[in-house]
Amino acid sequence: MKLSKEIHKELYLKMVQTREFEETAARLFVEGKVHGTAHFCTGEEATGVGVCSALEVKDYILQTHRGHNQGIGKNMDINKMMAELLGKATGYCKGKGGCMHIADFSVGSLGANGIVGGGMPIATGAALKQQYNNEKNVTVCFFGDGATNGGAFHESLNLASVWDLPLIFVCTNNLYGMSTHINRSMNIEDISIRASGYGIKSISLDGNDVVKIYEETIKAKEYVLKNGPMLIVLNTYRWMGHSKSDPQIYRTKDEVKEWKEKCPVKRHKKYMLKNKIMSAVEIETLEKHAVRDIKAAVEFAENSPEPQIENIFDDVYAD
Amino acid sequence: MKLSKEIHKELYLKMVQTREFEETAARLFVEGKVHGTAHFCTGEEATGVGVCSALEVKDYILQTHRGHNQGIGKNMDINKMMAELLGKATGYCKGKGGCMHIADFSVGSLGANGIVGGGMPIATGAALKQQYNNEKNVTVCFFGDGATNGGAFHESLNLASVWDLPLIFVCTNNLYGMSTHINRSMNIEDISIRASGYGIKSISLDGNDVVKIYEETIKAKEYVLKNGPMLIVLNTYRWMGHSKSDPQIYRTKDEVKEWKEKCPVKRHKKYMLKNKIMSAVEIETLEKHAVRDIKAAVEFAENSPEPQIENIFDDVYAD
Amino acid sequence: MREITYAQAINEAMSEEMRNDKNLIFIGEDIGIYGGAFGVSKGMFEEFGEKRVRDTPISELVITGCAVGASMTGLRTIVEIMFSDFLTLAMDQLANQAAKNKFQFGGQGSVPMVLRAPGGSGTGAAEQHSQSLEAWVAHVPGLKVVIPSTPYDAKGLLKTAIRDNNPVVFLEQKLLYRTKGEVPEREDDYIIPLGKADVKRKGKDATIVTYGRMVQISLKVADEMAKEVIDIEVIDIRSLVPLDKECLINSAKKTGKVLIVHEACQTGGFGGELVSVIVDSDAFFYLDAPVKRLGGLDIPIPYNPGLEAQVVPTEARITATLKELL
Amino acid sequence: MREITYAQAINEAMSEEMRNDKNLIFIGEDIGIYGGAFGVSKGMFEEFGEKRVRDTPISELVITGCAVGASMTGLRTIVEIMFSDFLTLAMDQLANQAAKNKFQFGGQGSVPMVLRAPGGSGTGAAEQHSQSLEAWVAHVPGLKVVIPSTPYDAKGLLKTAIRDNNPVVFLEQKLLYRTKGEVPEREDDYIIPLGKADVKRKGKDATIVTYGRMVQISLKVADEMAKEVIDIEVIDIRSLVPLDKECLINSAKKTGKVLIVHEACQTGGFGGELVSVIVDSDAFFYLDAPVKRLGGLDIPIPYNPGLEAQVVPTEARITATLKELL
Ligand SMILES: Cc1ncc(C[n+]2csc(CCOP(=O)(O)OP(=O)(O)O)c2C)c(N)n1
Ligand SMILES: Cc1ncc(C[n+]2csc(CCOP(=O)(O)OP(=O)(O)O)c2C)c(N)n1
Ligand SMILES: [Mg+2]
Ligand SMILES: [Mg+2]
Repeated sequence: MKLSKEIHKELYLKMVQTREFEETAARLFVEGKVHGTAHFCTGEEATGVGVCSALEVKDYILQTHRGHNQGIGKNMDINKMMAELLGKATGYCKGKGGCMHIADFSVGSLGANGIVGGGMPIATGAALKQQYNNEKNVTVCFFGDGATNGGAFHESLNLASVWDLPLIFVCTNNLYGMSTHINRSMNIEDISIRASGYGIKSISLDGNDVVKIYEETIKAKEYVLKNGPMLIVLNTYRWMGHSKSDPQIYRTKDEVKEWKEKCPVKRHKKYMLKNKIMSAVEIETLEKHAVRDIKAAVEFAENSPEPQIENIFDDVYAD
Repeated sequence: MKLSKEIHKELYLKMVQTREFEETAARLFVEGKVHGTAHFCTGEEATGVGVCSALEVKDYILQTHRGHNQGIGKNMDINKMMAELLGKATGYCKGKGGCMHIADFSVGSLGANGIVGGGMPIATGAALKQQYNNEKNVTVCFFGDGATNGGAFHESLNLASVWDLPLIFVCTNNLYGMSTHINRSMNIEDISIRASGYGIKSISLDGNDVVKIYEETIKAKEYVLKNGPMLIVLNTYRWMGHSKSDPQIYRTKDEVKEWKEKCPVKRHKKYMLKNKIMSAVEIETLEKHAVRDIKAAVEFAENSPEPQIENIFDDVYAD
Repeated sequence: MREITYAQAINEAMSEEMRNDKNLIFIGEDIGIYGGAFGVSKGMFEEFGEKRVRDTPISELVITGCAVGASMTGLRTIVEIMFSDFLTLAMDQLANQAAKNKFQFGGQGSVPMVLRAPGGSGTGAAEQHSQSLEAWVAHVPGLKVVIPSTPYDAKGLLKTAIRDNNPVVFLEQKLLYRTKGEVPEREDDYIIPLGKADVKRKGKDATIVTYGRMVQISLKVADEMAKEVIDIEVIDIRSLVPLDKECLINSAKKTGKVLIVHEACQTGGFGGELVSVIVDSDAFFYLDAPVKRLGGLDIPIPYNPGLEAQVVPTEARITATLKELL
Repeated sequence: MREITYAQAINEAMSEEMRNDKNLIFIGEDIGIYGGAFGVSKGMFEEFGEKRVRDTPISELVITGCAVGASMTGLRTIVEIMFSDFLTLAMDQLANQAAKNKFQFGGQGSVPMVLRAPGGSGTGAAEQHSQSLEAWVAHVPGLKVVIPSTPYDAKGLLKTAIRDNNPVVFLEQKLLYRTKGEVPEREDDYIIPLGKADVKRKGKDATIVTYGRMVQISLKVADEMAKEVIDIEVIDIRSLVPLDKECLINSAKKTGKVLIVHEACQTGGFGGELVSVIVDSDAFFYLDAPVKRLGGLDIPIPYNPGLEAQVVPTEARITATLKELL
């Protein structure tokens, strides 16, 4: 598979946008402009961006609490994402959900989830609907390493397998569930092993290799449409704390440093330069674009109105 | 491993008692002497009897809704079991639980469960307590094939594995969860495969071979005390309907017939005769014992008093 | 009118809606060839096939979540949870996902699903198969909660629930499945709106507000009391959410004496809500006596039939409590 | 007296009990070196080691069930569920096992465990991390339910809960974790019995019955009203199960006017129970006005801080409702 320059451009731009989004959002927290909590995916950009860029609008995704890369990958509107983070009326959830609940049904995102593993059962339903209607589209469900220890994981993979659903389960393994290293939460060499309990295929990939992730997603989509679900494990690392208040005493600075050297953004840049896909100038232009986009998003968000108290009862029930 | 005659006697007697218990109980239902529901294990006698006979009093078991073989195997008092089935004050649960909730802490049974998979999380706690106190005893958790599809299975095997608990998970695979054949509820060749998701050992055995089951349980006990949990799958078949009201249209008469030919009781009898462990006369004596025991149990139960309404609030709370 | 059972009424409601809406599917444990643990779905597998009547593994969490996902993306779903006691395993998908999605996604993603589950004691199924857990779901904004007491209501309410664009928890009553009642011919499509209580018996001396199986018991009590020329009104609220407050309040004003009856254990039960709705309205000033509540005993449901029968409000206890009121 | 925070009080209660009882263990997600999501268990891992302070995988069902099994066989356990919203995933082990075992096993197998979980809104954690679900567990016979409002109560009640031989659901309040209050010196072992309400402020014109975070808010309202020479009694029930009915009833008789306040959404909330307890007692005849209830709005908890603040009873709304009463 040889990716076009356009694709590389898209992947790189989205990764840099994600990086910039997270760093900016973190700053907004420190400045006290955001209340509540948020979970940043810095260091994991390649996962959501690589997977989602390989999808079509009609492919669904279920996002996680750490899913800005997934949203940006699926072409969500960055302005509305940022506005939601700031709790504004123009945000994806009209300020009611915050970044743990961003969703954009118009681009195929069925929502992030505050419950670890909460999206997995829902993904089986979305994929069932696709199968029921003979659609040629698939559902992709994101979740973390920690989520694979919960009952929802088991029940969902099993049901998807029994029903041959067109569903790609994507595990972002960043080695930790909060402070708990996978060595203390499971007893297996590689998370992909878990697929065997359901008789489904799985692969385990370098989660910082956006190109490979993109390629494998394309293949996986074809595969699951024919054969039913599969599991993709993307091995990566979270650079920042679990959430804004994490003192990170459960891991060493060296470990973090080591992983920062494997930066997925830099890696893709190097790859493109080496393979002469884009020039340094072109890349720099993209980076500037990204910075500009995020700046614009913050402006949009900051200038947006707060939700009105009169609307507080909206959307509790559908008509 | 060569089993003593005493052991063989015990295994055989308990199996015949179980067979007799179930057939008698089924009759009592038809006669309208029992209300509610019950799940009979005819055909599966070797599983609970084989496993539990290899245990000591201080080894715990968690029983299933289809667990009379397990209870009799663990030396529960048959009179109290029968009395409970009839809802009498002298029953194990003082008539309050019925046969889905029989328990005898004095012989190490921590109770049957009406929730499929409900005993598994509890088993991890019992095993944790044994480990915490450095006991040389283990916990055995029974459950069915259908239960392996629930979240409790996954979370429990995972936790037990991570904590190296002295816990034997015993799956009685009788091919069906109610009307649903395992081919429609999971997508794997053998249930024992599921152990790989937790990095633990597993074996899959002929569930009608009581001798083998006994031997493997002895070994398993030693193994889990050293190495943490393992999974034993016992492949067998349920002769009767799922519960009293099951018309059994989901399976063929031929299938039932085929399995009846593999009767675990007859098989053990043959084995003993062939290996000259017991004579036909000795065996017949045991069978008579069993019939007498169950008859006595029915008498005990029928002559026992109903629970008193004054005691209805007892045991909701401990002091 | 013809008479059919409560179970048949539910079967008809589902079947008719499935005939009319190709986007409606039905999932649950052993609902297919087995016809459901209580035989409610008999014949549906044969009529609609395995694509639309879907047996599942024993995994209540994903069953419920699967319905959420399918419903959010364009299908409509009916989920059967074999006993409402197993809601304990489905609560996350029901309360944290189905109920909240539309709100937390800023209006995106309605969840038109019906979760059916039988509740109640009386069948000797003991502690883990006999509970009445409607109070849990009625406390979750975003869910609607329905409990029918007759075949007529069951059919009409279920059809409405299926057409509703919200997650509806439809709690059936095990002991009512085989009771019969008048239901219009199949051709006569009728629905009953959610949120309309039904005055099952008019009266002027006191009001019983109740739902589910206790409606029948209350009606019996009312008939008995009528012999003593005491005239009891019996209101079946039919849906807990939305609740027809007006109906309760008006009746309370009329009779001045109200008894709330439900099978669920009394403490923390929905009866408290009903009492409060009445007491915190202008009906308070019409009350001649305290609003009384009679729920089940605050204990798990025991197995022994004699004990089991005493846990829920009995005719005798309802009568006695009414007499205290009068 | 020294002042410590609510979180420290809970930490001290757990630590002291663990020092005194070698059979007491503590399990939950990230309670070890991380010290718990809200830092409540800071230092406990260091003091008691990994054998007694046990981090778990993210699996609320087995965490809870593990406690049930350990407690049934001779240990005592404290379980921390990171947010009470995740009770949705633990309900089966809590409601169908822990709560019912002793009863359904005919008296065998007590379950001396405490399940701690923080509830409540106000931290911007949105729909799935902000609920107040005490009504669910208070409706399950076999469970006890405690919600402390001050550091003093938190410590004294938690120690009692740990020593109790029943499963106790101990619901903490996220927004109170950092509030300070007087607590006796460490050496002064004290406990507070479950089932004793506390009159946090004596008054004679009206009674507010409440619990948890709403106690502090109600006290503020009472202080404000005092300026208008209106004398409000504030009762903190402290434990929902067992409930100190006598205290409520006596206060209602004294003041004749009662307002129930809680943060949980109003419909189906525990407020209905409190109203009913009062109305269905002889206090009814002393009431000068309807017993009023003020709960949270019947909507999920929104993220935006402005909206979030309006969902729960505010000082302004409590004041306004009180004035309606008076
Ligand atoms: C059911 C549930 N349990 C616990 C939490 C609290 N929590 C939020 S994120 C998280 C860690 C999740 O780990 P993982 O799945 O690996 O995702 P990551 O945060 O590493 O991206 C935890 C424990 C939750 N939100 N939901
Ligand atoms: C959580 C839960 N779901 C459904 C049921 C209803 N039910 C009781 S037994 C049973 C089948 C269980 O199958 P399996 O685990 O294979 O055990 P078996 O009955 O075959 O011994 C079902 C579905 C239940 N009791 N609990
Ligand atoms: Mg992780
Ligand atoms: Mg089976």
